[in-house]
Amino acid sequence: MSQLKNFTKGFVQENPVFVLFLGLCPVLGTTTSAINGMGMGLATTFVLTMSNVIVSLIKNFIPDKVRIPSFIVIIASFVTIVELTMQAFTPVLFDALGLFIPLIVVNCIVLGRAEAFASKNTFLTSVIDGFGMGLGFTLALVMLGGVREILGSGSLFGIKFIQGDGMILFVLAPGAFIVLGYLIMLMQKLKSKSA
Amino acid sequence: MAKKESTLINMLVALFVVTFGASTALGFIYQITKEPIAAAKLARKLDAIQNVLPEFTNNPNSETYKMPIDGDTLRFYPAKKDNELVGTAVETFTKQGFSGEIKIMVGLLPDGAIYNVAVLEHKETPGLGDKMERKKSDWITQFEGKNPKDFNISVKKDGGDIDAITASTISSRAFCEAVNRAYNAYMEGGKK
Amino acid sequence: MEYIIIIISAIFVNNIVLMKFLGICPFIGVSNKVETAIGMSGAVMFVMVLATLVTYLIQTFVLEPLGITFMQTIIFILVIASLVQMVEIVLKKISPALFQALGIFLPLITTNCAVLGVAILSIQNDYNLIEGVVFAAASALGFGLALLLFSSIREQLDLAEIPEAMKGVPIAFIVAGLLAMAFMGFTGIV
Amino acid sequence: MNSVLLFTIISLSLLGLIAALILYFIAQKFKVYEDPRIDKVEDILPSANCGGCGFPGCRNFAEVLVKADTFDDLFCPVGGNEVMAQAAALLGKEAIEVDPKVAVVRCSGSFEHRPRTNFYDGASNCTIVHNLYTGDTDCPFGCVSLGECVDACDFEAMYMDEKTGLPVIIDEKCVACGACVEACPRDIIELRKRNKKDRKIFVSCINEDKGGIAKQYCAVTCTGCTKCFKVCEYDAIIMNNNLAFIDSEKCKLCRKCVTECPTNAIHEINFPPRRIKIETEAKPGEGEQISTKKVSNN
Amino acid sequence: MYEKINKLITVSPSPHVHSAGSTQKLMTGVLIALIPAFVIGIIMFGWGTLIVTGVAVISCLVFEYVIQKYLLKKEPSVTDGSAVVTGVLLAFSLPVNIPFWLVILGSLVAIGVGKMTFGGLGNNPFNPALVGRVFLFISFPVQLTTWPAPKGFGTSLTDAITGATPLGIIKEGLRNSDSMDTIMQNIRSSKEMLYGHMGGSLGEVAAIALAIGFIYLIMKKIITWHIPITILGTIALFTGIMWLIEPTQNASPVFHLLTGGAILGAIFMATDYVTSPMTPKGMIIFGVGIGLITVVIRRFGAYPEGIQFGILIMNAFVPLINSYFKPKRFGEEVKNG
Amino acid sequence: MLKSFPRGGVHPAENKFSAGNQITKLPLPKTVTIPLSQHIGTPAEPTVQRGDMVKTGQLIGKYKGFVSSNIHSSVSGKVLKVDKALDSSGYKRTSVVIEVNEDIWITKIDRSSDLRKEITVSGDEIINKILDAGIVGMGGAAFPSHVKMSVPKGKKCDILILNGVECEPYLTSDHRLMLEKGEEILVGFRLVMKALNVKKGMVGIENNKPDAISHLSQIAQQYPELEVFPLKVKYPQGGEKQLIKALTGREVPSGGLPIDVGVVVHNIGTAYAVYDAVQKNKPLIERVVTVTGNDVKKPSNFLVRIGTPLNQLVEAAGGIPAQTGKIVNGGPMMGKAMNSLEVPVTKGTSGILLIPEKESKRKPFRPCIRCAKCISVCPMGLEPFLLMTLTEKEIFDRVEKDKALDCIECGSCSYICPANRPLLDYIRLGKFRVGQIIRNRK
Ligand SMILES: Cc1cc2nc3c(=O)[nH]c(=O)nc-3n(C[C@H](O)[C@H](O)[C@H](O)COP(=O)(O)O)c2cc1C
Ligand SMILES: Cc1cc2nc3c(=O)[nH]c(=O)nc-3n(C[C@H](O)[C@H](O)[C@H](O)COP(=O)(O)O)c2cc1C
Ligand SMILES: Cc1cc2nc3c(=O)[nH]c(=O)nc-3n(C[C@H](O)[C@H](O)[C@H](O)COP(=O)(O)O)c2cc1C
Ligand SMILES: Cc1cc2nc3c(=O)[nH]c(=O)nc-3n(C[C@H](O)[C@H](O)[C@H](O)CO)c2cc1C
Ligand code: SF4
Ligand code: SF4
Ligand code: SF4
Ligand code: SF4
Ligand code: FES
Repeated sequence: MSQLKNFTKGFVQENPVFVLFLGLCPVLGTTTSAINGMGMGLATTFVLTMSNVIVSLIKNFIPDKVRIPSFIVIIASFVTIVELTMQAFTPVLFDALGLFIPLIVVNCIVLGRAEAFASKNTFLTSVIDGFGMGLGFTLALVMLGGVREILGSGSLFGIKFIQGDGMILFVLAPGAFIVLGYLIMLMQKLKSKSA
Repeated sequence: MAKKESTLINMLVALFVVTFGASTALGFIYQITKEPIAAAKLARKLDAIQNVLPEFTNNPNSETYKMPIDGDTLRFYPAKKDNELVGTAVETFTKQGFSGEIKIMVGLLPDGAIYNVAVLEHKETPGLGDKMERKKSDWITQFEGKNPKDFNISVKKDGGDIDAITASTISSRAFCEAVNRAYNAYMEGGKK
Repeated sequence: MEYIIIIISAIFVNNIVLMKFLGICPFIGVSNKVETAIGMSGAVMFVMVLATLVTYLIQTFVLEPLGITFMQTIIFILVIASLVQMVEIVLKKISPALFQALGIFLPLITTNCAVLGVAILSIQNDYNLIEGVVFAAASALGFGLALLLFSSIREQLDLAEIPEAMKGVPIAFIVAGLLAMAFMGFTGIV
Repeated sequence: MNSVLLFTIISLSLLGLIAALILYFIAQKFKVYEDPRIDKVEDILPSANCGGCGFPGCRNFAEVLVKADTFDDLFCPVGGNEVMAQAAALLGKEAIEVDPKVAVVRCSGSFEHRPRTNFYDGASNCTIVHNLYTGDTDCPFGCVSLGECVDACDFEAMYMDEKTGLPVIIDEKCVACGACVEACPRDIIELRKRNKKDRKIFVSCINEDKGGIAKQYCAVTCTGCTKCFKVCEYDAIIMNNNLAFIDSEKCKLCRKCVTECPTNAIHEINFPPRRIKIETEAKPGEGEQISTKKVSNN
Repeated sequence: MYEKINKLITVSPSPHVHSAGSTQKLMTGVLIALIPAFVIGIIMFGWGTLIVTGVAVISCLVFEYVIQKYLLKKEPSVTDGSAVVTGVLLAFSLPVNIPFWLVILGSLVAIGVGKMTFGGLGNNPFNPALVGRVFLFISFPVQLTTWPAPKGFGTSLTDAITGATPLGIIKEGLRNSDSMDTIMQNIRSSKEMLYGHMGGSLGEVAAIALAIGFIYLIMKKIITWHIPITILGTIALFTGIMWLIEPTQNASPVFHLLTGGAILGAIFMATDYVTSPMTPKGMIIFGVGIGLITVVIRRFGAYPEGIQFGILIMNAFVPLINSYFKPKRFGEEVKNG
Repeated sequence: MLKSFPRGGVHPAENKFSAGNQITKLPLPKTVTIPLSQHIGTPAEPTVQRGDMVKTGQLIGKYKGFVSSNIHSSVSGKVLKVDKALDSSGYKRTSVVIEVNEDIWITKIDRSSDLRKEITVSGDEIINKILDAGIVGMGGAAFPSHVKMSVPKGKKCDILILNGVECEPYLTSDHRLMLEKGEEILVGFRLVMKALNVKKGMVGIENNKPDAISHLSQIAQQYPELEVFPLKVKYPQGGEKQLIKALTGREVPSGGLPIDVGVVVHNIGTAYAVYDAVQKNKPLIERVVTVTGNDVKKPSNFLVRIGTPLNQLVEAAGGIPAQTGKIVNGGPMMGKAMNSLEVPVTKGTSGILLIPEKESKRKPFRPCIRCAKCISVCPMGLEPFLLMTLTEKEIFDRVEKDKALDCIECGSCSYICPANRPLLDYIRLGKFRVGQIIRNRK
């Protein structure tokens, strides 16, 4: 697999949200607007890339049986770093994302990639994989956030383009599920057409 | 990928090294971010106070005092300019919100008139109750400069002078309750 | 009364799955059959209560006194992961029957953000020990209720003529959305 | 070093050690052994999960293969000899070569050759019709044309020919999984040896009625006249119950029987055109693979 | 022998006769049963009733046709009449002064999301009309809670004033901690409410008209009594208990029965075949559940009206109910005597 | 309140056109085709060959195995062939074809029309005579009657029921038989009671046959052990499990037989055949067949010899109406559609129904709307809509668990379904598949 393909596979073909159905809680929980989705996506991308880096570096020194706990510690460390940094420098976004920042640690894609990819691949490949997957995740979050924002608030990235409110349901919990459902359907159609 | 056999010793060592490394790194990061985090927190509080009060020069946060009320507490932040009280920011709350507690900051001038009001925290519905936020609509400006002594802080439906947010009487009513709580507490001994 | 409010709130009003978006992966993943849904809910209940209990103790007796609450995430997740493993051993020794029923679900739970989420939430909400445990149990019940309803609907949909493109996960999300919409009716009852 | 840093390090490292200890003991306690070869064999298998091997899915078959002493009677029709050889090599066993097979439809009673005598108006399912009566023609053996076999095929190797009302097998796609054979309530479909270039000769009829009776309702039935039987030099043809059957193991594809059959019940498929034209033979349609003589309608 | 029969004879499995019933006939029956309520709607709220209903029905039909034909690529089956019922019931649960585009949007959600996403008639787990209505209610609470005052018999059709629904008035009052007596002064008498003289959705107001429809449905054997009666009974029972305990805080059961969409929902929406249980026992559980949830939401919830949520929530329970309350099999438990 | 079964049931239009028409004897046909398998169970072994001369009443097929039945010649003449011929099963099966000449009966048969009421033979003898006479159930399933009368060890029969319900629309053969041969039927019934040593006999008749009810009640007054019960008109009142429930309140357990609750049920025609066999030494060689239909000129009830081709009956009833679209052997609910009239009358043939073209085709079916009407009419408490879907999706373990095998194939579900779904077609398929699975399990 070329590195380019390795990088882009997370966008559509192996998109963690639309295809692998992993890490869905933050996807639903933080996408009331495109910008929030983006923030969450980037935070996850950071953790994903960094933990892939470390895991791929130390993979040969870790005994099999403590593989998962070690990975968890590594991931959790990066999550805490993100947490602390965001708290210090982007407190508003931190508040908006709330509980879901610490929950990156249990986000299935992060551990999943570390376990399934980084622990078997070289440094460079793992970095690219982590970054690509992270961007794919971010893409999904921005799409979902964007659609919900457009329908729910009549704006995109905070820029209003209709008078008054949108359909409030889409900013609320049910809207998240419904929009994601239809997005997954569209992406699956897209994928099966491109494949 | 069972490259490495697992023995008790190497498991212990590996995990120890990993946790040791992680905790050291975290410890340091914490040291680094500690200040900015505290600063950010303070800045937000001062920001809120500044929003609701005229100019001041002291640090109201360091002169805070509390008053227990209705099973919770109100916090008072006296703002002084050149050591003279220019107003007090009252952190108040209501539990009558549409979906739970609403926390607001009310800036009261020494005579009890409202200088300004700001929302600190709420869970009201986006598109409805959240119009109390300044950035969502200018509903909140109604309160500016009104003195509850001669301006009835309650929604028109209840015979007051406040226009409710469209279709959000509940939120508006709750908001008024919070403002009144601050005002009453302030007048009944909260003024220091 | 307080407990009742916590319980009703956690099950109906702020259902962790439908309103708080926690534990979505197993909600989508293990909800094809009513039987497995019940097993999963049982396992979640067990772990969630235990995890909340233990993390509460760690928070109040270790992290807070030492002033290292920023280590919450990392310590909690380690504790939960080890706890799940330990539960597996203990369960196997003490109650093989229960182990049979819940065993396969336990490993899935480690990476279920509902457990960590509820542990953190009960600390954020300033619950005391008992309240925290009640909250955890009620949250797990809420999870179970949502999962049970959801899996039974999906079982029925298996027999229905769903459009090809919607089959599988998409329709599951639509059902979840409509379910969440119905549950919005409970807004404000506590 | 300040105390927070110290506490951080101590607490986390301690927890790490405890976790390691717990995990160690777990590892000792739970040694669930699953033969890793199962996964590998499963990877080799085509994962069509068609059941053609006789087991519910590819993984089950992989388990059986790993456990089996010999590969007798174990065969994956989809992967064929190649896959079996790979699996055998992996497991250090010997694969048994099995001749590849292909499905054929042994009925040629198209709408044209077999007039409908009544109108079936019930649920569209071959077994339901079969359990009810002879079907909408009078042939109690023939295809009832409702395509249960086509539905059963997971490999899109079959389709119903709208014009004839008979299922057609696409040789290239058929993997001989036998699902259609299972599905057909009238046992019309048979798996036969796959010859070079997919050539095949078979009696496309399973009618056991006496010739005279069968001809009343189908123009292309096997009447059991034994002409083919007599002409075959390789003893490949068996006569039983008024019906000829060509044994695909013995048949040498000489094509003598084909021309012999008075009702054109014997089909030859994928052969080059004959040099000498037989007088009764009608001009085969374009791209038509089956050489059919026009049967004079009686 | 067959010379005299000029076509091929037909062979099919038994039975060879069929009852006269058909899907269309059932749907038509429901529509007929809704006529009285429609008439009262026109009397109370003017011709707007007709227009809103028309818009809803037409858009439901169009959406059903378009989605079936162009997205699902199936043979359109709009003729079965179920989309018309959905449209009418959606319209009946909306205020008459609602903007048209909202009616169209609601129809789209009802048919598109609530029904066609699941494959159309018979497959949807949630009641489509209610999916549409609750979607609108949550998304556009302003428009959905602005009620026109009824004109009553003989008043002119133009002077629409907005008036709250009785349940809305009570919710307001209780929030204001007014006593029930003062609140009740703002509300019309039960007798007036009985024939629909109150604010509300255009088809929900007239209890008598709806009851006539109910009797028709029962007589035509389109529905059984189980669901409507248990829902209304449960509502009456629980509001009755609360009323007896605390008359200052709770309205009377009669009031609760006559107001809101209780009757419309119980008779026409909870009984939707597709989304309700299939055995009498299951139906009773279903009805009790709806009644309870309705009362809880009305009394304790943020929304004044609960039946729409009650039905939707219980819709979610239907598969579970169906799998635990199977019909009693013949010969299941042997008792001889 | 009339007695009835408690759950389910439908009420299709009765259309009993031929109820007022006396049973008439049909002239002998030129040839008869007598299938060797007219019953459930193993086919009989032929005892004649091509060219043999046979007499009316002579044994031509001997029962083979326990569940099997004797076959007798219904005419006298020459055996043309013993070969496969189309019969009412829809397939060709081994039959004896006889060319009729004169009507010569074997001598032991008492052909007089005297009524012989007194019972002189012992129970075992009765059963033997029934076996010899080749009597099978004439209520539809054609189950060999002697098998039903051999009560298995450990079980006891304490109530015998005579099934005079005739709940199928159109059919009137049992009705006419009760009116014209009431005495004989009750004697036959008492013979069975004696054979089974039963002290209580119940006769169930649907309330739409008041004349038959009063006629039989009157005759039954001389026999204190017999009682006649009018029943509510509701299909399938005549299904034996439903009838037992209605008359005795006993419920045959799922998968069980009537004898499990101490009951045996016999049809009117069977009882008459038993009378003939025991009192007159006459084997089962003729039966009453209704020929009817909306457009049939003379809806009739004929007494016909077994083996007579159906078209002869149709001719006698005024010929086949030009617009006939479907020919049904039996009633409209459970009868079997035929693709030919060249099929012989067998022991189980109770009627021929000619359905006009415009009513013969099914309407296209639509999606199930889960209206639960099929559930509410199913007399067995099944969920037909579910069984159909499960069969379509091939989830046979659930088909089995949801008791598809209990379905009595009454067709009420298909009849009532507003969406016209072919429920019973698929349930039959499901039963068939589950049967295969169960057999493979063993
Ligand atoms: C989904 C939803 C969310 C709502 N959120 C709020 C809210 O946050 N604040 C509020 O006061 N009313 C809210 N409401 C509206 C109330 O239900 C009710 O309509 C309103 O408070 C009373 O109407 P009025 O303000 O026009 O008198 C909401 C309604 C819905 C359907
Ligand atoms: C396989 C089989 C075995 C039966 N065995 C007995 C039996 O032992 N005793 C009995 O009284 N009836 C027996 N019956 C007869 C049934 O109870 C029943 O009368 C018969 O199937 C005809 O019923 P129907 O016309 O309602 O279908 C048996 C039926 C079948 C199909
Ligand atoms: C749905 C259904 C309806 C039936 N209706 C009748 C009926 O009307 N009259 C009748 O004699 N037998 C009817 N039977 C057959 C009876 O169940 C039973 O087999 C018969 O009375 C047994 O008597 P036999 O063995 O003498 O035929 C019906 C069976 C079924 C399954
Ligand atoms: C008694 C009865 C009640 C119905 N109620 C509704 C209803 O409340 N909402 C609706 O959208 N359709 C209703 N329908 C129509 C139809 O069943 C509905 O569109 C299906 O849910 C679509 O699958 C009803 C039909 C009947 C026969
Ligand atoms: S045609 Fe028959 S044997 Fe060939 S792949 Fe299809 S189902 Fe299998
Ligand atoms: S070959 Fe068999 S299964 Fe296929 S259509 Fe013909 S009868 Fe049906
Ligand atoms: S399922 Fe069987 S027993 Fe029930 S109504 Fe249908 S045909 Fe009759
Ligand atoms: S009667 Fe027909 S439409 Fe009604 S539930 Fe049964 S199968 Fe479905
Ligand atoms: S369970 Fe929450 S992200 Fe997977």
